[in-house]
Amino acid sequence: MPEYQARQTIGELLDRQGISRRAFIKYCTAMASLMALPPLAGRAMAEQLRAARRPSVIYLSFQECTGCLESLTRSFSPSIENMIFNVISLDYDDTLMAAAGHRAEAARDQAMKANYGKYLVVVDGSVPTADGGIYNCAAGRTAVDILTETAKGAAAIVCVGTCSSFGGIPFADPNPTGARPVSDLIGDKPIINVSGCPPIPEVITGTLLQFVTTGQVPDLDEHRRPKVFFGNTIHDRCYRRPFFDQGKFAKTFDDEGARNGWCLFELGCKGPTTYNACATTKWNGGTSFPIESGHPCLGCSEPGFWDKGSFYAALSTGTFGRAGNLTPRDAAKLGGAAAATGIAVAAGATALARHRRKVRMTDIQTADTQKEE
Amino acid sequence: MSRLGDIPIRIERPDFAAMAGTIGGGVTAILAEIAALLDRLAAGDEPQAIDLKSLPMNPGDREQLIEALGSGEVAITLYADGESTIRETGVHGVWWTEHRDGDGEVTAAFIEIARVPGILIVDSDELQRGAERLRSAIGATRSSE
Amino acid sequence: MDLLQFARGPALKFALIVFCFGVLWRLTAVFLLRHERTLSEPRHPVFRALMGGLLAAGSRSAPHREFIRRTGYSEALGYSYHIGLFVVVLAFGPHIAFLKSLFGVSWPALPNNLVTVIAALTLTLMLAVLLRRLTHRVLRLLSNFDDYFSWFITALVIVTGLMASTHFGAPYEQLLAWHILSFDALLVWFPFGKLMHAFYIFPSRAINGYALARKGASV
Amino acid sequence: MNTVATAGAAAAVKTAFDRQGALGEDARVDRAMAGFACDFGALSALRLESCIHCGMCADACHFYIATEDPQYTPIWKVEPFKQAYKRESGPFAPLFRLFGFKRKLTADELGQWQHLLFDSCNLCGRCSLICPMGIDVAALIEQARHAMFEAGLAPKELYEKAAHQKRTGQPEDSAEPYRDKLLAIGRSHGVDIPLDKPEADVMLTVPRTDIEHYPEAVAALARVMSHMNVSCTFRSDGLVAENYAYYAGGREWQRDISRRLIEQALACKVKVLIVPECGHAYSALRWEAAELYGRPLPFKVRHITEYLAAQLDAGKLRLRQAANGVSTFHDPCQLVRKGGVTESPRKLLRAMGVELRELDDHGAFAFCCGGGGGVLDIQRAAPLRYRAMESKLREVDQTGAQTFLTSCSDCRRTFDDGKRHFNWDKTPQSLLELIADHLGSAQEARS
Repeated sequence: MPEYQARQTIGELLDRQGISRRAFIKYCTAMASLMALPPLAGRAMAEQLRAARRPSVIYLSFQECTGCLESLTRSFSPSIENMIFNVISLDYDDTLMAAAGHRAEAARDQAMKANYGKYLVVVDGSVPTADGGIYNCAAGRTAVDILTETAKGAAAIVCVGTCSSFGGIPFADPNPTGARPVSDLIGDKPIINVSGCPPIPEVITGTLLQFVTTGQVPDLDEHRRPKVFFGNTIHDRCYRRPFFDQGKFAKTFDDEGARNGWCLFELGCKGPTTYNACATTKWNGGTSFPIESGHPCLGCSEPGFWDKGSFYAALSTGTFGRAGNLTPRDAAKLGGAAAATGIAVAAGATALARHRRKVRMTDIQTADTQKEE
Repeated sequence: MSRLGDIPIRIERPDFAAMAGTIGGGVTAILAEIAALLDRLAAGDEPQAIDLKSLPMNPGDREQLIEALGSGEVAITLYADGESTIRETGVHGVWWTEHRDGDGEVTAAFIEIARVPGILIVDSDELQRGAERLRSAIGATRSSE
Repeated sequence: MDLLQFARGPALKFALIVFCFGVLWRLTAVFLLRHERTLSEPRHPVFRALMGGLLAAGSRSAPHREFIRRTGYSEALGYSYHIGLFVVVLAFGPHIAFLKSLFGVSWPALPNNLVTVIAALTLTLMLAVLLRRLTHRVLRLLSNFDDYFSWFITALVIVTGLMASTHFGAPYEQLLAWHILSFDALLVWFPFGKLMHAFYIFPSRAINGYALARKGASV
Repeated sequence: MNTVATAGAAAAVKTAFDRQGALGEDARVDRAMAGFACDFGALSALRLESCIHCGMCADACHFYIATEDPQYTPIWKVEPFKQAYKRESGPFAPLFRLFGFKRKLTADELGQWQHLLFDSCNLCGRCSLICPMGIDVAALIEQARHAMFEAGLAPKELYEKAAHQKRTGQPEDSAEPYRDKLLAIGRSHGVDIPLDKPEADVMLTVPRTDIEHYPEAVAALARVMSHMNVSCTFRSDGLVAENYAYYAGGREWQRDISRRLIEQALACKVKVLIVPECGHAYSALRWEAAELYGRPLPFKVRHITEYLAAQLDAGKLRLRQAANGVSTFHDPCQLVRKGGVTESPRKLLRAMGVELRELDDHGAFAFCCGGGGGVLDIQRAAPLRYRAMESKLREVDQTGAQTFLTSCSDCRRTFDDGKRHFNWDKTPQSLLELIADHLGSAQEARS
């Protein structure tokens, strides 16, 4: 990595690339809007960023599908992502980097050495721990190994996607690879989870940007997600919320309610318990989000989202067993069996009561007879 | 890359126009807030803005809001990494700003309550850099003479 | 497994099992006790006595005119909070979705805001009911743990439900978890306390009404 | 009874109670609980299970209304037995016993309930009518009395009368036997008393109250029957209509006392057994005798007003117009509310052209006179009984009626007693006597 780049401020780099201050303010304004900051705060943010130095970023991919990286790079607003590569110095990403094999590994070593204690680690994918971690290896080393080593000199770890944040799909029952989220394995570093399957690209860049701007870990929720993006539920911000409030629900995917754009709660929407920015930031450059295209929220940015019963069963219904939801047939079986047992026990209790009654009546009669004699 | 709008698909949407003012009907509330912010600006406070993207508004609401504010005397186009438009509304000091990226997608949209939209103001660094650039241009001319 | 998962998974399952088991136990045990034969000559034939039973099942829903002056207040209070409870339980969308998952049938919901207001009113009325139980000399004497606990658990379900629907005080999924957990607790308690009156009310009226009507006594 | 202890203060201010037998304390409680549990059937269980502690039954009870003392809440009167039920035969009884949820009462505590079950309950059943769950509270109290009797905890007056009646057929000793008294009444009132006929259509009985206090009512009964030319007879061995064991709660004694009448009725092959003007006798014979006897009775049991109303319809009873001004009528609980004999007395009054002005609370909703259920015979209950009857007397006054009628001699005696206590200006009169005084001529009766 060329020395001069690391010492440069972002402003200097932008100037060199001919990106004007107004263009950068525009970008920061958009980011501020995403972070629910006042739009005018974008100007202050731009000034701060221009004065900041680009941090070195090491991007580690483990047990993942690359969807998160796709999300980040295949955005409809490439200029924002172009921008992000001006703001950070992506020194290692085995998917994106041109180098391969030992050269690629050498790039990681070099970035770590040069920025020890200051670099940012981005993790994509869960970490398999079963059978010695053999289910995910690169350059002959297990993911656990690579993660532990890289994390040592990190200023912070950003987990991109639900897999690295909470385990995600590999973590789903029965979890054959013993997949774990990063937070289970690294205890001594600040961890920021940017969950979602995949996360919204603007949320990924926004989180990185915020870290670069302030040099600090942002306010996190109980699942270590940045509150600015994960502070509200989908339901809180959903444009179909008024229909929920009016008690108007689509009952199937093709009924009148569905066509009228009514609330998808009864079709299993997890919006009320899912914290993410989909409803406001939307996807594909602000085009739409799942609910807008008529599909309930799956709750992909929540821990264990794969193991919370059917995607298509309402939140207020029961979940039974593995990914199963209570159905009338289950309920009848369950209730029937319980009721039958209840009847049996009652018969026993009554028989006992009758028996006791008989015994006591006999006792009393005997006593009476004795008295009369 | 083709724009999403170019793909010939039909999107079934609820009749938002009919719903306007009945649900999500925050238009009145937004107008009231703008009025309050104008008062504060006149009293010497900092300029403020209302983010249009974070408000759960439907297109019907949006049209109502545009209609209520009307159109004014100034329209500015900013060519900085995509076109941005800044229009003064019928109310002086109320600016409707839309930033677009290189693909023409809206990246930020807000109503700014300010004497002049902040992004237009050139800062001291830029003035200095401009001056330096001119001087170096003069120097180049002179040396070439 | 988070709290919500626990509440709507194993806890709900357990609660439903205990509920069905307990309700049937309690009903059957009463039914299986000795049935006394009536040998006296009835005043009215069986059919008329049965009609008397049916009449009592319905007519005791309103006090006899003669008693209204003394019991009107309790009746009105009792009625209003029961109606509130029914509306909240049966007309709230998410509840309907739950009932549909149990019984396979559903019906239109009332607006949530309306249900929320009704729930708040119902809670207020229940507080009035509690206050009356605590201050009325007869009720204070009669009341036992069952009365207070059944009140408490019902009120708890309403309070947590209100908090969940208004997102008050904690993240929604936690409030929802507490709401479902308190409902689970109510289901478990149901067969063992006075909440069973939901099952007893009509049989009790009808059977007693029948016994009275066959004598020609007033129902 | 202004010093009646509220249940809360029961430990501090104890009311006196009576005991029978020499049972130990534990045995007494055990017997009470067993007695209650033994009585238990599905219907009673349903009644106890259904109670929601709403307290409305208090608002039907004249003892509560008069005193506002919560211990007189009808359902509270069976509280110890509710607990016993939960321990002994309720659905969760095994659990209750296993975990000791319900402790046993002491005999002393149980004794406190004697006041509630006997002194302050007329078994009038008004509470059974108010209960929103439809519970027949009076039936439960009757059952609790059985348990109290089993435990030897009945009030002494009721116990002694019951014992006497079981032994001799009449509830107390009298200078001359009731049989002789009956004949003497016939002689002094100039009516023929049909006695001990080997066969008849109708068997007559007589309230002990009438024999002792209202001989003219006895004469009226004989006169009315003879007017209708009905083949009827009194039986020396089955004269007394009342059943004191019914009051006292002695189930087996009640059966024995009823059996005496049933056997006499069977002996003379009657079609109808007439219960004279006595409410509880009606309940005991009409609704409980067959059950205790063990099989349906081959004859009908009818109250005298019921019987006379039927005879009126059949044209056998002819009545003259009575000019006794505006009248009001007290509905005896056992006959009207609990027995359904509501229309008959009114029909008879109409036939005599009596202008009836109803009480505020009448028919099924009438208040008890306060003497029912044996309360009239319990000495210590008198002060409470007077308090409870005050509003009844006021209701009677409010009608402005000149004549105050009833068709139960115990109600009549209660009102007479109240009249003396309160210096009341009205005299309760017997409907039967009014009828006997207004019989149409034999000519009219036949035509």
